[in-house]
Amino acid sequence: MIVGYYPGCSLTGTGKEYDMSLRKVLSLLDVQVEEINDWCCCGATSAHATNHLLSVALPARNLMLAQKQNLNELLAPCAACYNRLIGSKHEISHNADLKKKVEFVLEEDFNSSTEVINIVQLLQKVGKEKIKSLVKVSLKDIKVACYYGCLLVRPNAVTKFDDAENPTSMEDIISATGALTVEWNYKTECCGGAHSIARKDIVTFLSKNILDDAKLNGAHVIVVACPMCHSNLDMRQRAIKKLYPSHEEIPVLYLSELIGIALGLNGKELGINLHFVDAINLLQMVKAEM
Amino acid sequence: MSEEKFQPKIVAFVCNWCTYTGADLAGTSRLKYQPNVRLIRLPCTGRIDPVFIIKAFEKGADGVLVSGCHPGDCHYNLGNLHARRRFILFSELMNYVGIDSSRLHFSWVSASEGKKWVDVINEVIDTVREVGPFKKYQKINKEFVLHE
Amino acid sequence: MKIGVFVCHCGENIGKTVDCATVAQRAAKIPGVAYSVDNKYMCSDPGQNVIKNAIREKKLDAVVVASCSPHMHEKTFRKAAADAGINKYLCEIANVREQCSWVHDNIPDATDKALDLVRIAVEKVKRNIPLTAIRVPVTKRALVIGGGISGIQAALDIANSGFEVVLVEKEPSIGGHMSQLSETFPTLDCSQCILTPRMVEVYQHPKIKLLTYSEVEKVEGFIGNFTVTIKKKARSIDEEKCTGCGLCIQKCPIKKKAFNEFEEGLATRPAIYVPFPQAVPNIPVIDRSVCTYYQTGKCQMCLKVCGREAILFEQQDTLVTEEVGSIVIATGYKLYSIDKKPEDSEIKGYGEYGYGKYKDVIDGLQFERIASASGPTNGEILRPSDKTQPKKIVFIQCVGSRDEQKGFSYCSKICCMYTAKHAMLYKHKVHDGEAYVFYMDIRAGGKMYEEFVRRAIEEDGVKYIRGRVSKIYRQNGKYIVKGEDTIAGMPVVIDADMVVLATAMVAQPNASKLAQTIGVPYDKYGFYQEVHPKLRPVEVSTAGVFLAGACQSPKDIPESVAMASAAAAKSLVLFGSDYLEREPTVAVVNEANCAGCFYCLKVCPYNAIEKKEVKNKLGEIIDYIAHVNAGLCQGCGTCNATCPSKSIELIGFNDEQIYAEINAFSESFV
Amino acid sequence: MSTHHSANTTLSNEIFSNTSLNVLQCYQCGKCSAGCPVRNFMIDAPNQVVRYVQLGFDDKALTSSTIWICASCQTCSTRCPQNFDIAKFMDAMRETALNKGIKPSEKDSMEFHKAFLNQIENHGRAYELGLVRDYKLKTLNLMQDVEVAPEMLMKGKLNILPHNVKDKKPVKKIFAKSKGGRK
Amino acid sequence: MNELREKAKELLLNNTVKLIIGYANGNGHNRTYPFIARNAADANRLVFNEYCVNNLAVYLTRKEFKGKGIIGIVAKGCDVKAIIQLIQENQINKDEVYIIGMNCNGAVNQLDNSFEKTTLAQKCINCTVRTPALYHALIGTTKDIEEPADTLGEKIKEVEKLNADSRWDFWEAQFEKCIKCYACRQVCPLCYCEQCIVDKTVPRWIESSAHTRGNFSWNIIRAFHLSGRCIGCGECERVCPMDIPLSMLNRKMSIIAKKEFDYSAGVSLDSPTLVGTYNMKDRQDFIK
Repeated sequence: MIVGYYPGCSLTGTGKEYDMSLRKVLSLLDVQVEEINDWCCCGATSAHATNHLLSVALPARNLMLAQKQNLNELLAPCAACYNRLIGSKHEISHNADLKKKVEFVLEEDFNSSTEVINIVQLLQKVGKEKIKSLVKVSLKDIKVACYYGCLLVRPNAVTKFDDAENPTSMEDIISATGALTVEWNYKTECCGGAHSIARKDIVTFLSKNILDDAKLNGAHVIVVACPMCHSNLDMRQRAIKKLYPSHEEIPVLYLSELIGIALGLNGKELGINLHFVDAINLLQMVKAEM
Repeated sequence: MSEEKFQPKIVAFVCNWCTYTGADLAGTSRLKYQPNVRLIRLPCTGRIDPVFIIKAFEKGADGVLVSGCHPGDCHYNLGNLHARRRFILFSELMNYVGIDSSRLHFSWVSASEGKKWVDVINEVIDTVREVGPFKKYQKINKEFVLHE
Repeated sequence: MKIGVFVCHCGENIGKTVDCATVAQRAAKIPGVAYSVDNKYMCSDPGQNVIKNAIREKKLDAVVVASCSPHMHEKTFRKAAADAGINKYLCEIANVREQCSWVHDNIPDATDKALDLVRIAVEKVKRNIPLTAIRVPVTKRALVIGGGISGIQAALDIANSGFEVVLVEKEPSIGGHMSQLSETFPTLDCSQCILTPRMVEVYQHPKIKLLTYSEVEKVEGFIGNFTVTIKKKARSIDEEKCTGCGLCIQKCPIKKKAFNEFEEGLATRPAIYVPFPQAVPNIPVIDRSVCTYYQTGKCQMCLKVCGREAILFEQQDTLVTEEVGSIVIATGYKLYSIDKKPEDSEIKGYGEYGYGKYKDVIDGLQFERIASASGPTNGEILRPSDKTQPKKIVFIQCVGSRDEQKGFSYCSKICCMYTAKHAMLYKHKVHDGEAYVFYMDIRAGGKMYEEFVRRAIEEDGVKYIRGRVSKIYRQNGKYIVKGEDTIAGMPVVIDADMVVLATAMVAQPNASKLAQTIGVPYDKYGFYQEVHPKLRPVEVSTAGVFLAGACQSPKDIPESVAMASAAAAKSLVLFGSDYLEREPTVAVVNEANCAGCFYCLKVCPYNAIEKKEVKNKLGEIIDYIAHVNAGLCQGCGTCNATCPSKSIELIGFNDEQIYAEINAFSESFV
Repeated sequence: MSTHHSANTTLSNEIFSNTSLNVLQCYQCGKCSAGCPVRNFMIDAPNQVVRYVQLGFDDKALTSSTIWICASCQTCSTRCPQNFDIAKFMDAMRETALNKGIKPSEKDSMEFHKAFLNQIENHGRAYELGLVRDYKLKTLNLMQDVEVAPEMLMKGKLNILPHNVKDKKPVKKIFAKSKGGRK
Repeated sequence: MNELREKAKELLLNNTVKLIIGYANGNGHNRTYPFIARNAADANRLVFNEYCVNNLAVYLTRKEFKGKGIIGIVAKGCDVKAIIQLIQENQINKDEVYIIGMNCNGAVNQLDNSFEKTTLAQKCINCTVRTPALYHALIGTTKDIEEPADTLGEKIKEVEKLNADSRWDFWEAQFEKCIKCYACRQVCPLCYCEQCIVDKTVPRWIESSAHTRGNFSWNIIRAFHLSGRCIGCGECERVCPMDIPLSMLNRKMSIIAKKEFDYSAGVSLDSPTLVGTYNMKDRQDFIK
């Protein structure tokens, strides 16, 4: 299987372990990724919070690049990028006026038929059975809280991905590794991604609620599919600990990292050593190497 | 606006039970639509003969709308289903001889769809306005009058 | 032919946008129009007298009234015309209100259109011929579909007037949702106590034929003369032999397996069961989907204990036909079920409330069962998950109602009242408990209704919070309810023990199927459509069919009962005469031209076309041509449109009339 | 979706013509506010901001900090019973406020967005260190994130040099033309 | 030839049939004409060859034959399709017709005045009924024949490719030619109405004078009335003195019937007629 790849800015910086682990895992799963040549930033929240046209035009440019590379499917591992790409495509196709404006900005006709998919959708296409057949390390002793955040499932009319209130597709994929998943309440609650830098207080508060609920429901680890969620949930645990000294840390892994462990990759290969919250204990639980 | 907008002439053949009642409901609800349409009330879409449509064009219509009950809702149970089959054949034939879906329209509007009636009729009027007066038919009409 | 045109102003309704005087003046110039006049209110007595006098004085042959929709006043004006001595079918209506003045703003445009509509009607009426209504006999017998409180009331009213009633109920017992309720607002009297005597009365009534566990399969015919096919589902019981002793139920080994519909899943029942102790008839039914015998071929315990050998494992569904003159539809409602999103439905469900996931998040009918003295907890308020008494309970209104995104945009009308009742019952039973109600508006229009809600708030201390709840989740054994008090402008979080959702009343899932069987229009929600929202609220466009209760829209018990009596009264009006007059708009064959291809026969929905023999002088059959049975013809005209040579025509809407209407159109735009 | 709109106040008209959002669709049930994850950081609840626009208190709405505290998580839109897209409404409010030159009460958020877009305009991709530098200079939040920044650098998570797209022109052009198109 | 004559003689002599509608040779030219054989002598004049292009089924609905006992008919596969359609439409009783089915190797169009120059008739291209689908006796054998390309299908596709205005212009130019001689109707086995709609005067739906407007409605309505019924014998086009490509209309309607309803006229006695039946799943994407 060949799939287009739009890493987005985060995967080249704060989320580089996501990129590392994803490329390794996908190659084990016989998925070839073809990166879009000279892609640019999708504009993220900053664009769509302040300039609507810009927020549609930037993703549109990337979609056109993908189209020119004849990519049928485009993987956007970052949930924020995924949301911007698929959202822009939806808006353009449902609003002729906007389409004209975007074409004016891009100076070309917008005719991209490339389908944007997220990492969970890609793994669904690979198939649970395939993952299961390649598992080298059973994760049966760990309990996972799957965190979807806002941008994978919302707005549901656009992403058409899973149930907006109680998504279960990530749990389904993870079951292939033998790991148990927990029922919890904050699967789709926002971590405050957009405020990551400007309003640390908000992010700290939201992240703490998410972390606490996962622990309360018995999770050993939180699994995410978004570098923004990851940096909030992983990095912010220090700040949380400062405010609430009793806070006990819980490791936060990318979905690709968790699957990577199951497929026998070690912690370093997956970039788990780059996290702020130590995942050594977790790796020991399944007798995996750091 | 300086130039006069073209006011198309639309004839609508509608069934008494669904579309006519739906159009009544649009009135009862005080919804507004463009006045370019004249309704001819028939008991059922099953009563609508393609010759009506041709005659309407002959008499100067720029567009024709045929509207009745949704399948399953027919007051006479099956009238609209027989009509639907007839309309498939006739609309294809008309399209083939050059009267396409911009002039010949079909819709299902139920008795409770006053809003839909308004949307449909406005859409029909706008579409016909866009393609302009039916000059081609008017030409053979005119020649006919001279001929007589 | 001398035609009179009468243009109605309908007060301001037409006159505001249509220049009626101009229309009348210009109509006078239409060839054939001998008299033309406008009037403030044509339908009023003085207005009708204008028509009658003109007919007499000007010796008019036909009239056109430009007024409201023919569906409103065609009858009125036809009668006025007939009173003045012309055939009533020589009166046509130009609909210049619903389809002109009310939908257009521009006076010149509306006036032009009104004149066109008059011209079209004039051209038609010129070609109308005097007709005589067709008389058909009336079968003085009614079918009532649905045995809830509405169906019961309608059946009793008709039967007590001396006419036979066939009452069809799809469940094993009559009683409907009312039999599930605990107490009823605003009087708090026990639902079962007031309902059961009515149920028994139905059962014992000599004029009522009760068919439970049965469904209507097919309806043929027309007003006064319906033939109804009813499927009696196999109960697996010989109804004649069964005494209702209940021994079989006690001995059934499937004690606690089957989903108990009556208890809304809060309890279980055996495979052979009666839905509830007061069931009418008190005859059990075997649920074949769970019965051991049907699943494995073994057991037959019920048969062994039955002293009367009333168990019939081999019983089959049977079809019975009934001849009736009127049909009352009283099929009621269902509650919006939100645990699982139905396939092929646009309902999204409320994942954020966790209904179906959390046992203690329940709907209104489940709370009724919990509060009911005969319910699974014997009336004690206990939460389903662990049978403990909830100390903090949250009620949420408008779940599925007034919600375009996840439910329906309409208001379910009764939830404000039953929620107040629920909260009140809770407070009466759990004195130290706290009850919260999240509401958007309190709609308590009804006798003693507002007073009832105020009592809940002021005397029983139920805390009303204005705002919708966004999310419910479980944490530390509590249900965290996140809401917003929009009056205070403050978020509200309540750690409740139990949550009751006032879910929407929705149409029965198969409502549209029954509608299509009978030929009843329904709205986009599946509720049956009345002919006129104000003046003909229990009639539907199919004559002889009437509506009662919540199948038409959400309504409470008193409204349902009132509507049922109204539907019964409508049936009785029908039964008041031996014959019915039917519109004479039927098809006739031009026998000289008919080539006998019988495409008309193929398309006729009523099998009204017969093959008529053509004989030569020797009496030998030489050909067949089409013939219309006027008793069966309903006047759809499909035959007319199908006939290639137009040798069959629909009286009242014949080719000549329609041609004239199209022709009038062309003149109008010249 | 309703196409009819008659709130007839300046801002509601502007929002309707730019986004086809009809603020009159909101019937003030408060479900948006009830589910908003950042409700506790707001003075005005989201439904109240909509209410201000419904009533024509445009300034009160545009100067409310709520529009900047909104995290764009779309929980509100997902659950709104009236299908009113509140998240989109908040986007429109922010864009309108900026266009009208109203100083955001949440200055820091604005500065972050500016710094972020600046990075993309100049480099085509986000470049965190530059972003953080620009942002801190603007906001003088110099000590923020001191506990993680050095380690991020060490872990290679903050790039010292900006990532550049090879061809910067197209992206610059998109910025230039989008700004033009906004007016 | 002898086989046909022998069979005809046998049928007439043992009174199986009252008469036989067939073909006989014309005067000296390569031409046949319809011929009624009433006795053994007549039977000897019957012929069947590639010049037997006429569809004789049109005679079956004639008043003088109808109800007068069993009529024999010499019929090609395509003619039998018309007979099947007529039986389905109650125009002939299937027990009152005796079909002498002819295995057919194609008929020819006679093109010039001397009737010498010939090509295979359009209706014979891609023929699927060279052996009739229904017969009481079957005569002759089929052999491989050379078929030219289906130019009719191509012509239809070309018109379909035009825009609506150009399609209109094409047909306007065709219908303009019509002189309302009604030869098309006369020769059509399925135009059996007692009174054709064009002859109806109250109301006059179709103007009968030969003018484009009336011609337009006449030809359209005729094509519509034949949709799902026309079996494609092409007789109307053959006899049209003004060379209006009527087959382009009728074939188009057959293509639609096939595409929309998987229906072909005159194929079997058991299949329901196209008009007169419905399916809940009939297409309605063109209905708003």
